[in-house]
Amino acid sequence: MYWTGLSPDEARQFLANKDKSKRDKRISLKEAVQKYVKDGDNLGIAGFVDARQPIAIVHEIIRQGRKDLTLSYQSAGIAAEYLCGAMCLDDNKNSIKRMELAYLAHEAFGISPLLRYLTENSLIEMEDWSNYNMSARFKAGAMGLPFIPCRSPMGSDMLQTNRAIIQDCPFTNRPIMLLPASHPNVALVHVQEADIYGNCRIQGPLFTCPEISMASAHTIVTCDRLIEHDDMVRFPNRVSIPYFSVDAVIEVPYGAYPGNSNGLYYYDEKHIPEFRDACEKFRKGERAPLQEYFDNYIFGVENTTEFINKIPLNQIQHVEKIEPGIRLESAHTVLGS
Amino acid sequence: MYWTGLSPDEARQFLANKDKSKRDKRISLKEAVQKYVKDGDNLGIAGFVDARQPIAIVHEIIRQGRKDLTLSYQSAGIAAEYLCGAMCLDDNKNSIKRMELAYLAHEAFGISPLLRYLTENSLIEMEDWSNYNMSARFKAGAMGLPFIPCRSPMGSDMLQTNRAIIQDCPFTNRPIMLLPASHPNVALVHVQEADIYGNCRIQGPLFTCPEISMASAHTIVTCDRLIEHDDMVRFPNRVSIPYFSVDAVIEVPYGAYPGNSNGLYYYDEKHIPEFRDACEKFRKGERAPLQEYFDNYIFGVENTTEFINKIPLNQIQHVEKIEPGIRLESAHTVLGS
Amino acid sequence: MPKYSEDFTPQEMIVVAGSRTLIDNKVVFAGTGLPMVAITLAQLTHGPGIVPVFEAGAVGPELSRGLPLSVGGSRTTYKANYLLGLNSAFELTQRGFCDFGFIGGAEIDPYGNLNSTMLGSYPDGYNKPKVRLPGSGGASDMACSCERTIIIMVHEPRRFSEKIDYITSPGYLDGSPNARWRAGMVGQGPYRVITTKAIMGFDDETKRMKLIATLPGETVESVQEATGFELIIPDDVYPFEPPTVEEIRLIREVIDPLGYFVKKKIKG
Amino acid sequence: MPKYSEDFTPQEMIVVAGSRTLIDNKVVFAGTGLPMVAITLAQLTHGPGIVPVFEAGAVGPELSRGLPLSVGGSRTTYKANYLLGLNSAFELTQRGFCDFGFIGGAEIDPYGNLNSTMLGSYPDGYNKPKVRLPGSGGASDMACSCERTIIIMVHEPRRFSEKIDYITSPGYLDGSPNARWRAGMVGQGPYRVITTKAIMGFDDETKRMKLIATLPGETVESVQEATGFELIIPDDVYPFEPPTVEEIRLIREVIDPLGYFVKKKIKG
Repeated sequence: MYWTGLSPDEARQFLANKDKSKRDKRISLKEAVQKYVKDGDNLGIAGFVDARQPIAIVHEIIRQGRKDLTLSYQSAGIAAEYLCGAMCLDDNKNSIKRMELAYLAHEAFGISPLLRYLTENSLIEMEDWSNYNMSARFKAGAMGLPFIPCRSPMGSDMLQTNRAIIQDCPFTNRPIMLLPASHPNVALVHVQEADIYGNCRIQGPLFTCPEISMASAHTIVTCDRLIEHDDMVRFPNRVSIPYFSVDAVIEVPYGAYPGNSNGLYYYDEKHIPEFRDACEKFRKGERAPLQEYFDNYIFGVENTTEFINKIPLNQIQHVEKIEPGIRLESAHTVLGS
Repeated sequence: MYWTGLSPDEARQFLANKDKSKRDKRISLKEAVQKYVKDGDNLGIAGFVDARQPIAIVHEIIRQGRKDLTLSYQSAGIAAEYLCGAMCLDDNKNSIKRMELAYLAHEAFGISPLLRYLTENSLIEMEDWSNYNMSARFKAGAMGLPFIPCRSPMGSDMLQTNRAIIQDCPFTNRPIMLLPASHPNVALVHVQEADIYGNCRIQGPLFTCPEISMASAHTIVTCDRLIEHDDMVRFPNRVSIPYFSVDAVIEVPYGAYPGNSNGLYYYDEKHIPEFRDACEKFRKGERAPLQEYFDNYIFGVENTTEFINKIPLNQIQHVEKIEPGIRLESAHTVLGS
Repeated sequence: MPKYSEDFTPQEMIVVAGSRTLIDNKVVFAGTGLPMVAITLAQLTHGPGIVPVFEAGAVGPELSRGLPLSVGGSRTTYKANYLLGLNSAFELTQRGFCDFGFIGGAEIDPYGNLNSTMLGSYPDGYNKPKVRLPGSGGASDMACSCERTIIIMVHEPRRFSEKIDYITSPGYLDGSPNARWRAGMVGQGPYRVITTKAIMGFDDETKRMKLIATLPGETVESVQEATGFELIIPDDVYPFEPPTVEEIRLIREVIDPLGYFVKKKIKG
Repeated sequence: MPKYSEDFTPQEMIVVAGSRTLIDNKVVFAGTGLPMVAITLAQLTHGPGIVPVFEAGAVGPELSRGLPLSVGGSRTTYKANYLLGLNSAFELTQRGFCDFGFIGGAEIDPYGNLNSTMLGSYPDGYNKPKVRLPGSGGASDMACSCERTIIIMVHEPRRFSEKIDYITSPGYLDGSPNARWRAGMVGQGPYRVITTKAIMGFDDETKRMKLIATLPGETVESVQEATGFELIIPDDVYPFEPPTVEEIRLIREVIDPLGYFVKKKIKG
């Protein structure tokens, strides 16, 4: 048995020794990535397909360059595709060594061209799981358990190459599957609202964000808006991630763009295909569009504000406007600077 | 290995065959208890110590009389004490065969006299667990797993007589404890707010209420107030128990009195000791006060409204008034009749 | 007597067949794509009480804000009756709350096993697939733990294969008695396979795929010809009732007007 | 130079000693009763950054609305930073988020093992206990999985026993090397035992209880006399600083004015 990221005993030890005090954790995204994301790290990528993925964080990682990463997630979309793209363009600057995943594609927007490119050319190591498996592996990590049982996908070929173990249940004598915990080095999480201590309030599906954060050694959170602590704790039942699970919190409006941030902006149905088409062209041998995309939107800007500035204003207004009838639910005061 | 309540495979089968449609589940408490609570059942008792315990449901069970019950809970207070009292007074009408528990007492209000009486006289079968164990056993049931691993209380004498199993973790080779799932026949749950379909919104600690409900074959819910369905689903992230886990929903204001219902009323610091003192006297050989308590407050009334009518109004007003600065958080419309 | 549509695409036909297969008041775990369209169509026709569940966390939302582009998108959450995350959705399923799961795949075998992981040799060629597919997502979990599953496929010989390259989502495995139970699964397995050409089920004994109905324009022979293994052909195969004008109108005008999942043209 | 109180009860002394043992900015899982009082006192004095966790679900609430009568009551939830249920609280603990657990028991042995389940013969007499106690509650979970535990006890010879009737909350078990690790626990075990007479710790080698400080009015001899087993008495035992006037005022006037947990009189 091998562990990627931290082993359960290492993860416990690390957290036991960690400062869990309630303190202001604001820092720049640049510093956060410098401080917490290292070459060779296992990164837990939060969000689900193209929704609430940590796009701002991933763009910053790509700008700084990180190598030999392991990416762990259930279903990812553009966040993982961006990292694949960076590797395709220059694997001396950015590279993925391994993915532990259930799915990489974009649902209505199509398959992931660069997953095809990288795997069909044997450039990365894969470990396939189901969505529930990856979610439960993070959950086991968050619960401080070395493994968690699961009833799917027993009978699947996935089990031939992943680390799941089948044993007979000592209570029922029927076979059951045991999933090893996942403890990434760093969780990358985008939420709608956070306070300066790192408490996060997620609206809409939680995906596996709380579990990924609590399982990981470190967590970087970007939020569409920072709110007053008192507005956060006025609704304690709505705190999705507790502050002591978070190391750095950065206000990054549109930090999940061009994906969906429930209650704030919908998928950009123009920009996602624009990026995906460049990836598809790369897969088919045409490098320039992907290079141009990265030069324009990632390497050519300093941060997410500059990225968003390159998107036509009416396109941004459109994704805000079509976010379908759901607005963030709770009263709040946006934190002044 | 033996199971109390349903075995994991029986519980799955039962739920698979069950009608999970979204329909009006209002029914009288009397009918709900008649329909769902049978002699010999394993009852999952929600709440925690004297907070949000299903007092109204338990009073109705006692009025109707049920025998050979198994009570399953993490930490209980008055709900279990009432059932013990009914057994002490007439075990031909009400009786407890067994308890699977972590704690029965009243914290600041003192120990449970009738737990002492029944156990020290060998009148009930006990299976001791920790709070986390019982909560995790319900959780395993709610998750559809036959067992869940746990790291406490390894090394405790509890494991000599309960059904936990210790095995070596196949991933780390360190010993780990496996807890068998608990699937009660009926979950007894009190919440602040529900809609007519059974969706529940809990404020304050959830205790183990969602897990107990989802693990059980049936769930009876009482709520301090029924609210409009639209007010419930306006805040989907705040639904604590989904409607399809609930069989019967009954509006019973003060359904957790004399205990605490977060946001609505605090512990009645007069009435709880009044009841507990009668129990303590019974333990010491004086039967009359307990008989009088039951005749007055349970057998002598038809329902919770009549019970509350016997409490001085200023005492009720007091427990509402001292509920410390916390009021139910969300806008709602109370459902008309 | 309903008016039948005289102009519909194979994908629209699939959606209609999927919709009609669903039973009112059942809980249906929705895979991404055509299943979402079929559920919405059923809700708008014979199944207003159908309760959709989405793997990203939403239970029982109203699907009245436009077709979700993703099972995790905002449109799956409007007026949801429960809304946590992936673990909660799959735990509910594992517990038994989901009557049907509605999934797809790239390849299927006679026992209803599905591949959505890779084409090529496995496990030897795992790190050098011929074609890498997106991966399981939640489909394999649905296939194992929903009480029954409904499978939606494009009907091509290469997709219907006696032996598939990789079992992502288990059906009846090798078809041996109680194979699913012995493997540790809790759900009962595939119920229907709905394709661009036919409705199929599974033989109670052998667990091999059997033809139930042919879609408009198809015959028993044309279906068998498009299937890479031998189908069981019972005596009572019947022609499936064509889509009605109203069903097609709902798909085109109400549910997927932009053609995200129901493309105007389809290969095969 | 602080003014010392000249009028305090043994329970008040325990609370003060407990409070002073806590370190600012640490996460402290609070058992019911005196631990809640000690945490509140610490927050009001040297430890405003202490983060209380309650097993019923609340993390980091403000304890400014009156002393909680229960670890599940409303007063534990005001402005909490996280609020789910028992599973979440214990999962956080098992994961490693809780620096200290603060628990009590009816009996303790030299290795810090605690009994809060029953007096009598076990397992034989499990169904006929001499005295049935309330049961573990969450204490055994805290004892196993908080990084360190602080134990609060009434100091009587019968409660300090070489062999206790039942181990509810494990300390160092039999004291053998790595006994906790070998048993599968993750926390490091008991840190301090605070009683009405003394502050004690554990010997690094033998894991047996050792005296650290005597409380006001006590001597090494009086403490040993009240202890049903032999304590390790190092050379550097010191007299504990008495409660200050301010500490006693806070307990009586601010934290527990009605004397729920800090009784005015105490036996033993």
